[in-house]
Amino acid sequence: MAVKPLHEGYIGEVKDRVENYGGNYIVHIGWDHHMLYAAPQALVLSPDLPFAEFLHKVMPESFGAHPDFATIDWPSVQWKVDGTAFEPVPEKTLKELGVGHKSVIRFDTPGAMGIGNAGV
Amino acid sequence: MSIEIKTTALQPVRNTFANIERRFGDKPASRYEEASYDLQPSANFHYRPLWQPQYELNDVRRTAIVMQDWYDLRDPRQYYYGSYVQARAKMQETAESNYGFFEQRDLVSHLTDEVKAQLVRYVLPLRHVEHTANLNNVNASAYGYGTALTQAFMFAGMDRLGIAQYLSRIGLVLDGNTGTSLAEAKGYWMDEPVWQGVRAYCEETLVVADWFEVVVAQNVVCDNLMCDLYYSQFDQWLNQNQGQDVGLLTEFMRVWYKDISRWLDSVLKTVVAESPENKALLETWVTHWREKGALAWTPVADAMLGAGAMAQSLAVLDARLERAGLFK
Amino acid sequence: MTTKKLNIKDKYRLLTRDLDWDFSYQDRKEAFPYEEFEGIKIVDWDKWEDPFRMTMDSYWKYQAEKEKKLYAIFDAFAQNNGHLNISDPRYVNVVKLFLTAVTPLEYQAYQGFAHVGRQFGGVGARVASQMQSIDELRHVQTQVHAMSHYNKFFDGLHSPAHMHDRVWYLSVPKSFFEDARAAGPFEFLVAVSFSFEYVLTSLLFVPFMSGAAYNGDMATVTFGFSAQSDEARHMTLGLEVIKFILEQHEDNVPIVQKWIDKWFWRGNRLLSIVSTMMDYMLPNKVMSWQEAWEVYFEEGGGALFKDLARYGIKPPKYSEQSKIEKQHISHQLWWTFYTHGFATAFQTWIPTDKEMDWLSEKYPETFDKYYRPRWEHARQLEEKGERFFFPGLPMLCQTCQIPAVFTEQDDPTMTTYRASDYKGEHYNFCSDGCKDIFDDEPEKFVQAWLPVHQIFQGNCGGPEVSDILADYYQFNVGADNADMKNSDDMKRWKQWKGVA
Amino acid sequence: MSKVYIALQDTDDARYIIAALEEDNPQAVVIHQPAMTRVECEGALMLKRATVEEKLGRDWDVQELQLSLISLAGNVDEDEEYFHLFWKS
Repeated sequence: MAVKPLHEGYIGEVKDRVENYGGNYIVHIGWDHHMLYAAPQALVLSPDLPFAEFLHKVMPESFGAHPDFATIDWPSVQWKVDGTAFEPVPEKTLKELGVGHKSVIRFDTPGAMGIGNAGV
Repeated sequence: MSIEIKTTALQPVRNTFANIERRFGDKPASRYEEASYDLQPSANFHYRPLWQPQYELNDVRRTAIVMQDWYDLRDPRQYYYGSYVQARAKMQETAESNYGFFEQRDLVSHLTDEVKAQLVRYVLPLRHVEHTANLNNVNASAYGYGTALTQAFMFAGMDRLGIAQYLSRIGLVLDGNTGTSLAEAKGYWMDEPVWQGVRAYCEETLVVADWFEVVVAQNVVCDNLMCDLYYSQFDQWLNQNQGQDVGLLTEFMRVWYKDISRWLDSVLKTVVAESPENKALLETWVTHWREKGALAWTPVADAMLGAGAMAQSLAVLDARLERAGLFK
Repeated sequence: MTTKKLNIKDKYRLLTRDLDWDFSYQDRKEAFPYEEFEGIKIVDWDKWEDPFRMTMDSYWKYQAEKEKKLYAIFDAFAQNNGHLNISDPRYVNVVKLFLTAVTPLEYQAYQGFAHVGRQFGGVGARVASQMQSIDELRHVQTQVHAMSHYNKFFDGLHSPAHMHDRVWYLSVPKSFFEDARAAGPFEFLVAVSFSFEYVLTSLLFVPFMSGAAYNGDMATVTFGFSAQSDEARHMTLGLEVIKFILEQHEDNVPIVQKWIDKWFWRGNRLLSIVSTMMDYMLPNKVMSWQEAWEVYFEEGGGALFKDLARYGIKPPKYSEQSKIEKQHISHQLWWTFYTHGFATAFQTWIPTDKEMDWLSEKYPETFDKYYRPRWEHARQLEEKGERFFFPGLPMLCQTCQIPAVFTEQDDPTMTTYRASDYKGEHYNFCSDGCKDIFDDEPEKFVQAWLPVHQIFQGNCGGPEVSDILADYYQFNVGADNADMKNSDDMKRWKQWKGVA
Repeated sequence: MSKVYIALQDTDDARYIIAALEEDNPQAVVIHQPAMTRVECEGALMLKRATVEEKLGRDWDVQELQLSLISLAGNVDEDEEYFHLFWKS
């Protein structure tokens, strides 16, 4: 379906197209079953950021406050980008792993079911 | 105990809203000020209208008139909704008692056939002019800029609907609630050559794109000519032709015209004083519509009041324009 | 001459409906250019039924009487420091949210109805719209005046219009109404008059006003009930609009159904803010959000859609989903506000034990299982002096613009992720409903001014969050956005009440 | 058949309107809530000018209802003699 304007040629201005971010991407990160974080977090990251750096720098800043974070068994974590599973490779960049502008990276941590095992 | 609280501890933290404080200083504000300034959304619009994608939902570019701050157009009557409806309620109370008196005393039976015929032929068709004025004022309210101005246009638009309804009631008084006089008057409006200029003028104002130009065509030119012809000159004619009781039925309009003029004059004056560009543009529009207005109303004026009436109304309009600072 | 007795319908027709005429000198389509593009077919405007046949003289008379009463109460409220009679200073935060989120919508309604009141080709529909327009202006102004007194004594109320255009969570109501105003005139009426005013507005006003009454806020009760008397006219207009459009042409039915589906969902999302007011922000509670939803939507709306079934109209798509969500959204939203409390122009707090027990009782299926653990954790952290805040900025839904806080129907611990790709860009949504709306009109919704994305572009000042709050949002940082317990509002309240 | 309802402010005039509603609609249920009263009925509610005038002891215009009204549900048919609220199915 398409919008039905008065006249042909109604083109919406995309207010957050990738060009507006000086080479960076908006990237969203969500932790499955950990609702202490009310919503996935939005960050501005370089698409060339290696996954290792993402894991060791970005993730602790974003999720380190959660008591489960320290106990995560990283090798067993399941990762998805925009709904598709991927295998993280430390030296590959986010872009190479399939992350695009406004993508959602999700991670599921089997065994860690949140505060009080309530998915918090 | 509670008295002590009220006198010592209950100092307000601030006197008014931050925008009002910025405009008028840190002091208690009037209800008009708090209800009228900076309320209109002015930034970060999400979607362009499907019906007008060249503009934002609220956009100063819908008119060629430019104001540094549209909120300079303060209403000297200080009408916000509450004060507006109370002012009109007072006027309608008088009108109600006037119409009631007219009907109970059967004053219509004192009118000569000539007066009645004049009313049907020349006064009742005005309800269609008023209806146009309703649309044109609502237009300025919808597409104009800044609450101070747009609310006043909304009030004016509703005034015109009210006046259209009062004029219709004059018809019902004349025809004993059958509606025949209204149908007859609509016939004149549609087909009588004398009215076709005014009707064409009304239709034209409804297709003009620039809302401020519409205001010039309607409120400045058409209204001033019409109100002088009817509520001044025709009123006199009625007095001289045993029709003075009709004045009871048009008192609302006369009081209204005075009220609305106070506001409109101030709007014009402020817009003219803003810049030479505004002044020049207004002069172009006024010249254009004055010429059309004169052509449109002359047949009505001649037939209703005789030669010379139109010239008098044009002179009244010109004096008003000059007072606003135009053409000088 | 004998005078015929006129009934109200004939009188209204003669006074009002016959004012318009067939044009001879201009093309009527140029005077009313927006009537056809949405595909709605109007065969005969004369079939329009005026819901209330009110002429302007009666309008001025009755409205002036209402205003006189209302302002007498405002004056008395201010003179007697009526704010001291509220139940608890936390209550004022409801007023803050109302003034910044709802009052500006009344303003947009004024503008939107002025627009359609100019554009409809039928005089009956125009006049009804114009009357609603001026009523909406009334509501803006009476609300500003009612809250003017609170602004003098509490923080967070000083810049409602400025904040509405900029603050992150206020883009939710703002974009809702701009969506309606940017649409064609018939969609606007279906969106606002029908879906919002008729189906959902009772959920905003009636429980909220009763809430104000329960919490000693006489100024709000008074403007609320006074506004509601106009609202009853507006609701009736909403129902007449729908019936009129549906009766005009059968081709209108699917278009209207699509709008009902869309605007039900938009409204449902918007009202999630109200759910937090009812369940968390009112210190004395009237009824739970779930109960209000059942009375006002499921029962009330059920009757309505039964009545509309004869036109082939079905209850809105996803109304079943709302029956599951009603047990969750207030908790999810207040958690969102609490964890973003540094960036809200109102104060936040953790519910008390008594309040949590009330929530357990009202939400036996969900509160203890999913939400109490969050609050208890947050309280432990507060006690340790480690108040928990959301660490950055949240992901927003492209359509409703609420942070993506909603969860899957079958798993309240799992965020709902939905997405679409359009012209090479990726868009995220909080729900199937919001994704459907985007997919149906992508050229419109790609334009969304998403606060988080705008902050990242540097369009809101900064880069420090505190600068954005102070300069771009014009918060009084440290006052407007404080935790309730440490706030200046609380300190003043204690001083007024003479308690330590 | 679904319920129609009308909600009125807790004012003196409204009390007479409610009394009239009760008289003309014996099946109506009157529910008192804080600051308002809700009158509901299966299918329809009829408010008659004549009955209100009788209760009030003065002339009463149906449009005066506007001064007390808070909310309603149902289709509206208003005349100078009555205010009728109903569902069609």
